[in-house]
Amino acid sequence: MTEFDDTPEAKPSDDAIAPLIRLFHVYKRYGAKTALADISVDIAEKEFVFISGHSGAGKSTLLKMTYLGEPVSQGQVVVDGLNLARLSRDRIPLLRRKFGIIFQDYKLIPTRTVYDNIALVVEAVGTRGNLIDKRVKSLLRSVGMEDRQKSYPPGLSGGEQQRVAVARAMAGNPKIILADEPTGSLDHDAAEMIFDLLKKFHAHGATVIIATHDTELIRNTGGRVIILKQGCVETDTVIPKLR
Amino acid sequence: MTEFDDTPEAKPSDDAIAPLIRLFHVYKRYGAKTALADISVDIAEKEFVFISGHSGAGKSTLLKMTYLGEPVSQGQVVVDGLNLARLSRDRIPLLRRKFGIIFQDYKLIPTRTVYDNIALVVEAVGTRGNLIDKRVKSLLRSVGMEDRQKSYPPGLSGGEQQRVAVARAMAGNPKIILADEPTGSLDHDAAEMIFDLLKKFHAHGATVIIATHDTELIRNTGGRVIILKQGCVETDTVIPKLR
Amino acid sequence: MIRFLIRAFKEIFSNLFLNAVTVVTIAFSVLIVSAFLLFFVNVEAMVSAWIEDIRIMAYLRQDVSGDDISEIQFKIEAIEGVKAVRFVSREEAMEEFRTQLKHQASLIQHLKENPLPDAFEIQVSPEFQIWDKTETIAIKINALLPIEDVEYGQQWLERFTSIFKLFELAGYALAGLFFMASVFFVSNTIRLALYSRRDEIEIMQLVGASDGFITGPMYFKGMFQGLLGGAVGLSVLFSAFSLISSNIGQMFSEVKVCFLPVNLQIGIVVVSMMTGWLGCYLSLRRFLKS
Amino acid sequence: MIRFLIRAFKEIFSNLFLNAVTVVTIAFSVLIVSAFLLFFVNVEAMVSAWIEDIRIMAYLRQDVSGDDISEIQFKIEAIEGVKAVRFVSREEAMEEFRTQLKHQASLIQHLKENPLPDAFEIQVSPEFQIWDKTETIAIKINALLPIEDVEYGQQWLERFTSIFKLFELAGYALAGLFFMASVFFVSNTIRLALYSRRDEIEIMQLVGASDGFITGPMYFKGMFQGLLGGAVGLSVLFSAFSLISSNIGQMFSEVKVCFLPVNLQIGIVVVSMMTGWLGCYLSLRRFLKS
Ligand SMILES: Nc1ncnc2c1ncn2[C@@H]1O[C@H](COP(=O)(O)OP(=O)(O)OP(=O)(O)O)[C@@H](O)[C@H]1O
Ligand SMILES: Nc1ncnc2c1ncn2[C@@H]1O[C@H](COP(=O)(O)OP(=O)(O)OP(=O)(O)O)[C@@H](O)[C@H]1O
Ligand SMILES: [Mg+2]
Ligand SMILES: [Mg+2]
Repeated sequence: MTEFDDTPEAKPSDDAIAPLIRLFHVYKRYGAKTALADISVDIAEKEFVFISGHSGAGKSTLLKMTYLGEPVSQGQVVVDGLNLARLSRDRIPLLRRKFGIIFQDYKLIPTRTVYDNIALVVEAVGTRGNLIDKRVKSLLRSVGMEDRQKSYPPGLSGGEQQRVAVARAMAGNPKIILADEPTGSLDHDAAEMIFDLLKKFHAHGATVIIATHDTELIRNTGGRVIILKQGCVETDTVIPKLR
Repeated sequence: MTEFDDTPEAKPSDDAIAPLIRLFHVYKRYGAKTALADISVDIAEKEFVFISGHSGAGKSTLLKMTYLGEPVSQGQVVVDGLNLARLSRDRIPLLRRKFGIIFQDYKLIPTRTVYDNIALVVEAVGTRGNLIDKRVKSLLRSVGMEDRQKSYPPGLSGGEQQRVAVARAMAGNPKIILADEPTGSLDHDAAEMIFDLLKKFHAHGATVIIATHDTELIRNTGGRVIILKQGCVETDTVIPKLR
Repeated sequence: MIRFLIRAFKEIFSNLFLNAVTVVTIAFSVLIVSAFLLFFVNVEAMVSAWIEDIRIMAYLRQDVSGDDISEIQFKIEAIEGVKAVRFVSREEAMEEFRTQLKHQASLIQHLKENPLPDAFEIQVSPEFQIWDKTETIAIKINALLPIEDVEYGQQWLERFTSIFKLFELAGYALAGLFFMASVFFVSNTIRLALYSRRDEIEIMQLVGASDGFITGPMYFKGMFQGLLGGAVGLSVLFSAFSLISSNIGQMFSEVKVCFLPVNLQIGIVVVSMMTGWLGCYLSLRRFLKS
Repeated sequence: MIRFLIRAFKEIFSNLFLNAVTVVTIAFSVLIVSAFLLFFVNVEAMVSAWIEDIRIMAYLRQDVSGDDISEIQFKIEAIEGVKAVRFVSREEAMEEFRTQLKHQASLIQHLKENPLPDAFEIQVSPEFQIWDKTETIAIKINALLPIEDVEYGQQWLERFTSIFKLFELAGYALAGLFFMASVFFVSNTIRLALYSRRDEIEIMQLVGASDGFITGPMYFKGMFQGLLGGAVGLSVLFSAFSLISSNIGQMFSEVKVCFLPVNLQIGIVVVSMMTGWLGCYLSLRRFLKS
């Protein structure tokens, strides 16, 4: 099975029409500043998508639209059958649990240990008490941070924090992984490791969306690439894998 | 004048022996964890140095040793004639003003505007009141952020924050620039722009030290490269410019 | 449930400095309110006990006979606000008078006939021991035919009760002020302590934690702090009170002070817990919305 | 200097919520302390004015002549704590007695000879109007030869002054407690408000700002908040006082209340400013060190 082609047999037949994430003429304005203008994008289940563009093009903002990190200014967003405009406040956690998010600035809780940062998510999704510990440790192992579980985030190097953020994003076994510059603080080897992890997750059935300006990474991997420019979609195309 | 060779004529003769920054058998331990072990490095005035290594190798920690971001556990650090072990508390600001630091996590003040973040440094180094405004604006222009001066850092994209951090590092006209992963959140064009800025600063007589895991960048630029591995200096060598 | 408690206790021990500060604030607030109540309640009780000595004297005409006397006594007892009525015969009055006079006793040494009238001594119920109400009673009594005159220390009583009324008024106002201020201090301190954690709350929301999951332990902590602070405040007050009151017992043998009633103590602790909850609620509402 | 003020005012307006909360806290604290002081000072003044009526009566032997009288008066006046001495002749005493008696006046109607003694009425200085001190004076007077007996309402005075002393004691204790608590609340609120800014302070240190550069505007703000809060607190108290005291004036014409003396008001504001400074100092010391 090729990983980056959205092969038909990967989708259940009744979901064939409805995409997992649909942005329909979405605008996002911050005061006078327009961060996103008329974005229409569909992302199907189990896709592996890159979002690229210059600094400030709107990559992070686009991701935010899907998990209600910010409200949409105009347009419609539907995620896994939920129309975000009509989502009541108390159902937002439900939406968020569909996602595993690697934030560009990590957003680890500085006053909690690495272990607790991850356990929090594992627990919030309703894992049974006796399984929590095992799950947290296996997650930390998968990003090579098992020996730092008692550290606090400010006591970690930039790359280590990023790896913890990756582990946390995977903690809830989410349907969708949003990765905002997931390898920006990592050296080549560590980046490869994280990237392999994302691909493994994808192979297990998750939808993966990666925002990055690392064109080399995109070229090396290939697949669908959405390039933003000043808040608009410049290109939305599938590029072949380089090697 | 080649920029990355430490040519003798660039140094005043009486400073020829004493380097600008000298780390002498420096150790840094965090509890049981040894972040730096027996580091001895001299950096001369007007050098342009890369520090590289894997995530968690100790790059940021090495930089911290020079500006007293953390106290040294063992060993000596001398910066521009100041022995940091004997520096009294009230003279620390003096030390810090020799540096312009681009922090890996930017460390912008979230509750102040971009303008104020930079004006703060411009003012702290004692710039005359009527010159502050001009200087801040020219700094923002040089990183392409002049139209965002009234924004607050949380309202900026990752790359925009990084550019503000670069502008702030240059605000005090420092002798030494420490840049910790200065282009990690930037696309290729923006990274080039920032890098050009650092080179310009170097050409004007500043010492520049860049911590990065971007091997491509180093290879493209050439110059002195110190590679750390698990807290030790693995290699300290000058590599030729690629193109 | 166990996980909830674990998180609640992590919550409590995670930032000991802020939590200690909060508990001390609550303790101080409780101390302020309850110390003032203690002060006020005791002063009030003392003065009330003192005022209770106030009597209305109703003097009978010389010509009133025994049967009429019990009838009048009956009528007086029926008046609203009268607590007790005692008949004082002219002989008793003379005896009392004799002991009252000291240096002037010589004046009545040689008296053959008792010129004093019979009288009733009337005790007024505590709630009528305000000057105007006492006066009303006195006027009513005076209206009874066989009563010649009524005496009730108008001047003194008027002055004293008006001061006392004012004292009570001011006391209630102060207690109200202290209570309001305390609620403000406590809820505000909790709010400020949580303020530094708004990022944490935001992050938890972003990773899909429900509001209850986030705030449950915080409410628990808030109420626990309220409980603890309330208990500490009252304990400190009680210790101080015990120390002082034993000294008072020696110095002022006549003065009897007592601690706050148990009901009030429980009430204070409950209010303190509710305030802890309120402080959480106020700040969490803000942070969760945004 | 101008830049400093600009920064100080940015400081004040940068986080209006936290700053408003701090000012309100200070205002409430000032209100608590000053309201209690107002209450206490007024009650004390009233009761003191009342106690001032207390007199010692010293009765002379029957055989003392005019010359001796002025000599004794002289001696009594020399006793520490005696404020004024008035000679009351037996004739005056009889007159007073007659008016005092009301229903018993018939008793002395037919008296031919005046059996009352001459006497001195002695006023005691306010600071000696505590029961044991009054007693000391009385004993000293009694020791003078021509004095037959001394009377000073022992029972009543003892009881009343002991209660009053207790009241004063408790009042001072409470005032002390309120003051301590207020200083704690204020400095703590400022501390918590600054707590959320420790990152900002750390960043400023990292970019080479000197401690004075960082803390100057904060101290300025702290003291400004203290000033503002103190002024607001006193103003609210004064408004409430004016409102109430005008009502009191109508209801209780005899009671005269007055506001806190200006010195005390100034003192309160100064202390409130110092507390603002203290709050800054306590937290900044922590943050700057680390
Ligand atoms: N909260 C906000 N308030 C105001 N403007 C905002 C806010 N968030 C983002 N923006 C602006 O919207 C634009 C897009 O931001 P976004 O974070 O999506 O960029 P990006 O593509 O992720 O860039 P980068 O690669 O630098 O992270 C930027 O110009 C940014 O300044
Ligand atoms: N405050 C701290 N407490 C404990 N350990 C720390 C602290 N700061 C750094 N470390 C540890 O020291 C090691 C070196 O950290 P450093 O930040 O120097 O790495 P780095 O080379 O900058 O890595 P990166 O490329 O990921 O930023 C790491 O393993 C890190 O976890
Ligand atoms: Mg971004
Ligand atoms: Mg680093």
